[in-house]
Amino acid sequence: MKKFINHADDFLEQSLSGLQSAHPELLQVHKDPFFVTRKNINPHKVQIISGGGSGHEPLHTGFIGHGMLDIACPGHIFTSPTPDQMIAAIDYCQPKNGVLMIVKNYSGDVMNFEMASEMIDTKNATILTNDDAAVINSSYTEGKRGVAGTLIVEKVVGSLAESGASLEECQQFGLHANNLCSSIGVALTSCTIPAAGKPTFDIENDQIEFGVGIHGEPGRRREAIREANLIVSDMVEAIFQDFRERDVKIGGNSEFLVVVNGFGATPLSELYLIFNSVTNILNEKQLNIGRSLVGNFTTALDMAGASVTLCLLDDAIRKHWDSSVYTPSLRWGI
Amino acid sequence: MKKFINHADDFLEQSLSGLQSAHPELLQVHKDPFFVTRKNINPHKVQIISGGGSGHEPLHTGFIGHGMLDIACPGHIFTSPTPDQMIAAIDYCQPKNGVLMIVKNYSGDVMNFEMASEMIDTKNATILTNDDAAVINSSYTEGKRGVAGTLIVEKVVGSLAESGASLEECQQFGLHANNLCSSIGVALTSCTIPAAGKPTFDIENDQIEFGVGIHGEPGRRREAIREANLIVSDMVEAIFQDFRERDVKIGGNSEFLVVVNGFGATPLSELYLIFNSVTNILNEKQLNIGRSLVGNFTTALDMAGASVTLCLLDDAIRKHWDSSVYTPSLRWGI
Amino acid sequence: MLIRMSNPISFSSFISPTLQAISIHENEIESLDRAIGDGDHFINLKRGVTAIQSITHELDSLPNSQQAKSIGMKLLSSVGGASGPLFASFFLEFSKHYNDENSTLENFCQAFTEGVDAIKRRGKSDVGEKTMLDVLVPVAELIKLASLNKLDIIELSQQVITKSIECAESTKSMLPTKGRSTGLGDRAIGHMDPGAKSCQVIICEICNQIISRG
Amino acid sequence: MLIRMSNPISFSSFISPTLQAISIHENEIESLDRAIGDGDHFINLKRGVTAIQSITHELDSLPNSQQAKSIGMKLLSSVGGASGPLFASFFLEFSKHYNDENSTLENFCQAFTEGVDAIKRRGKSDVGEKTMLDVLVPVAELIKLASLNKLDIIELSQQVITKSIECAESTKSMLPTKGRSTGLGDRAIGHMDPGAKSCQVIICEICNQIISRG
Ligand SMILES: Nc1ncnc2c1ncn2[C@@H]1O[C@H](COP(=O)(O)OP(=O)(O)O)[C@@H](O)[C@H]1O
Ligand SMILES: Nc1ncnc2c1ncn2[C@@H]1O[C@H](COP(=O)(O)OP(=O)(O)O)[C@@H](O)[C@H]1O
Ligand SMILES: [Mg+2]
Ligand SMILES: [Mg+2]
Ligand SMILES: [Mg+2]
Ligand SMILES: [Mg+2]
Repeated sequence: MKKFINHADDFLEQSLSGLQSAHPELLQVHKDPFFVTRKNINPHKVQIISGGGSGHEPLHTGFIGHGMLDIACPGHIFTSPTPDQMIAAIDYCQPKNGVLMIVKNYSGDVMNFEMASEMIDTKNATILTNDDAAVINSSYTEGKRGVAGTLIVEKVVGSLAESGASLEECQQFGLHANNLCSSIGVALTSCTIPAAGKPTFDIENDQIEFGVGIHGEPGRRREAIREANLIVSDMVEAIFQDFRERDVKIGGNSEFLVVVNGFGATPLSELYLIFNSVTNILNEKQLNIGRSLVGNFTTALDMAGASVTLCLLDDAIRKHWDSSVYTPSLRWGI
Repeated sequence: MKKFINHADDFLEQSLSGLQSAHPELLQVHKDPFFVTRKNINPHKVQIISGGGSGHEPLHTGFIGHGMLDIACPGHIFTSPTPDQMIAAIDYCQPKNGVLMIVKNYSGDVMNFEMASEMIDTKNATILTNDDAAVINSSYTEGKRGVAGTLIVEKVVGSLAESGASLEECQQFGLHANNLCSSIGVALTSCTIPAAGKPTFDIENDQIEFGVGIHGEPGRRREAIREANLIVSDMVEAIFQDFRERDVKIGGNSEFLVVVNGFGATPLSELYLIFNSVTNILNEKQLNIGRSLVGNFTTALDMAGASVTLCLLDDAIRKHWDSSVYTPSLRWGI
Repeated sequence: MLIRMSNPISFSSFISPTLQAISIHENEIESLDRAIGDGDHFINLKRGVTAIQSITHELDSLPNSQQAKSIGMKLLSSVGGASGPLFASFFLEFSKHYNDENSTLENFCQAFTEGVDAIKRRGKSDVGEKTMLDVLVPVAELIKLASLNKLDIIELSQQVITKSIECAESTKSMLPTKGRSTGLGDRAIGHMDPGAKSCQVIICEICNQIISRG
Repeated sequence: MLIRMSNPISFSSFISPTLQAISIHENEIESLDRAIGDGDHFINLKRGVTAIQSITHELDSLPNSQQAKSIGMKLLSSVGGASGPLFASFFLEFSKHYNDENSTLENFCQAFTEGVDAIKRRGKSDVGEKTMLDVLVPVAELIKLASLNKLDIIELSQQVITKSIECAESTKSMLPTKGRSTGLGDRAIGHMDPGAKSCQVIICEICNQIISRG
């Protein structure tokens, strides 16, 4: 394992310190316990809090700021944050109109946020994001995982909250957006957790993991690498399958927000190539791309691979996606 | 080699098509020969053209747009573009007030741009960027390489050109900015050129290449990996050494723009950790960080590693760095 | 966590041996979570036990019920992941039911069962789902039976060791339906659940301590 | 590029053999540029020669001077990198000095030397800097001498083969001062220059063609 690191133990702290010094005008990093808030807190708006294991940067700390998150609680690498982090953060922000927790659907995250939710006095509500089409929802799973669609939810709910909407309105809108998102990822290589020091999984030189999770969890199948167009075609198919199963209606005029997200070690040029494949496939189906985002937004440390997310656009989602945002890693209109 | 790719031969074309579909409002990709222009061309401002081998994305195609580049000519991966690309692009844009070529100082880029410059009728001038502190300038080298400092030059000159400055003014300002930049890179792993299919260099599991170039060219030395703080300290030292040798005066009130740039496969969290080291080192020297940028901006395909660039800020550079910019990969104020 | 009825052993005396025991199994636990999870279970657990170890002195002066509560809170704020709130829920619930004045095997057994039930509630899960519960639930049942039969504590400890090993082993053939390995489906078969393994290691160590302390 | 004075061979007849020859040396050329450059020299070269091959038919109908010009333009727009403008400059300059009407060895030799000088000017470089010039300049000198001594073309070809191999070899011990390997300094010593190697391969192939065509 080769990384820019001093000791595995202080990695998170030092990385957060760097985030702080790079964005002093935007955010404030707090330590012991770790949480990150906006530099200028507005306790009168619904506070949007997210968090989860670290290693997915810029998710979530890189999305703090006007039009998106108020608080992020980073856990250790790939490990959910603990309730005391959420409690301390909420205590610091003193929300007057409630707290909305945006939580990726992983047992750890769910349980830790749940315990925080039970332990605070502030009115709160939760959105569990579960856009990963890879793991099929059935009586044998506890539901799908939350992946790159989460940032779409954070963006559009963040925008709505900025406009002064209530906790219930924000929660409803977030659930609605989450429902219209579907994602699937493919890994070419494993990631390596600094504290573990070795790759999370072994993968042959000519194999890919189709449907991989953002922690390097196994997906649907291990298969031989093929031309990008063929891989992407399977990815888009899996997403449409998911939409069909969940009765999300796609019609001739459907317009999508397409996110091509790198897992960390995949060059931007390859992400654009993937985006090109997606464009061609959607064009063939006579579906439209209304908005797009290509880059590393929900990563898995140094994993090579990428995910595709489609979010069906309606007027509200389009409007709140387009609204101005000013965070370390998403910025427009300001 | 595992990559999202169809065939090595059509990689560039398909990746550029993806760039086009992702940013239709910003830019126009032209093929045969390849060049990328702004969507809305303003032939009355000085046209800022850059280019070079592909594989460093977002440099340069991701920096086309208001406040930065007008044209980028992408070559094959790590191979300078050919003069016919520059000639066709300039012909397409019909500049009324000259063309400024921002060229990274590599023999290939220099010679190809030089031939284009000789073959066009339009008034033109060139800035060779050479911010890489790794290769020491002496009678035995043909000068230092241009690396991540190039994007600073492109940003500030782009801003000046937007304000209606003349070709000479733009060239002067670009040379000035280039002179105040110094960079150094470190590689943890090699990159792999798709067409070659194997890593450009071999490196042991516990070694780093100090002073690596953005094509995986060897740097100053191969050495054992150490704590990030120690590596970064050597990097900053090399930069200050370079400033001293070039008589760039650093004083107690000096303020820097610091760019921590990932080479492609290094997670954002590690880049922030590097930024934290730089912050601590500069603080100890009682030097100030006025502006910063952390992310993947001048990459070397899928190389793990990072570079640090310091640019000494003066009022003009600060102003033109801060001015609004709207490109695929740098955007603020708009 | 098994204690002698007459002269209750302070829970805190098990902390260092527990840390040693899990450290011995570092590779095994870590590679199980790498195989069917995200690879961090050992690190999470170690962070938790180390955090508890750092407050051993404070714990020493507390009655066992209060120790369990402090241990729960410490686990809650130090472990994270899925196992953190689960382990924490166990100890927090245990502490509510443990009676320092009347530390009988019956009472211990009831507190233990309540703790395990808290895990079920928090995890919305039960036996057969390839989790730590596949060790904890059978062990709870075994000691309940033993407390009814008034079994000798040494004898019981030996039975618990056998049972927990057998139960951890049994998770190999199970299909996961809770936690991160659910995505694996069939591919998880053949791998023991990391949480089941770590619970087994801790339980065995405590039993061995009880046996050797006599 | 060496031609018989009496009955000039069309340059285009060397294209396919050249492509074959460099392909045979793919691994060697590629790994040299990986060792002291950026690994693309073979790819660049192959792209160029393939582009020329695709216009063989057009070339066939042109006199050699015009062929050289078309080859130069094609190389300019297809190779890129450092070697593209250098190779292109050679052919463009060569074409200006080559006299189709009077295709003597003297004229060929002058055109060749002018081409090599164009590379020097474009690359701001000269012999001894570990580049293609370390093969091209000595070869130019050798044929100049041969043209003065009225050497037989077959004999000359054999001498050129020996010379170019020796010269490519000689770049191993040189310190690079031009091109991407300059950063390497001492570490480049021991590696042949990729551009020198590819020039040697092409020159040898052309000479062998001349010898075998008799
Ligand atoms: N819902 C659940 N109910 C009971 N146990 C669970 C549940 N989810 C996970 N576990 C246990 O937690 C273990 C994983 O813990 P750990 O690796 O520390 O957390 P994470 O899964 O968040 O990475 C699993 O092996 C399993 O025994
Ligand atoms: N200034 C120069 N003068 C002469 N030859 C040069 C010069 N720079 C580079 N070369 C030659 O070009 C070769 C490299 O070509 P190539 O790999 O195709 O281009 P690049 O160096 O741009 O990747 C070198 O091996 C060397 O022989
Ligand atoms: Mg985890
Ligand atoms: Mg090159
Ligand atoms: Mg785990
Ligand atoms: Mg090269």
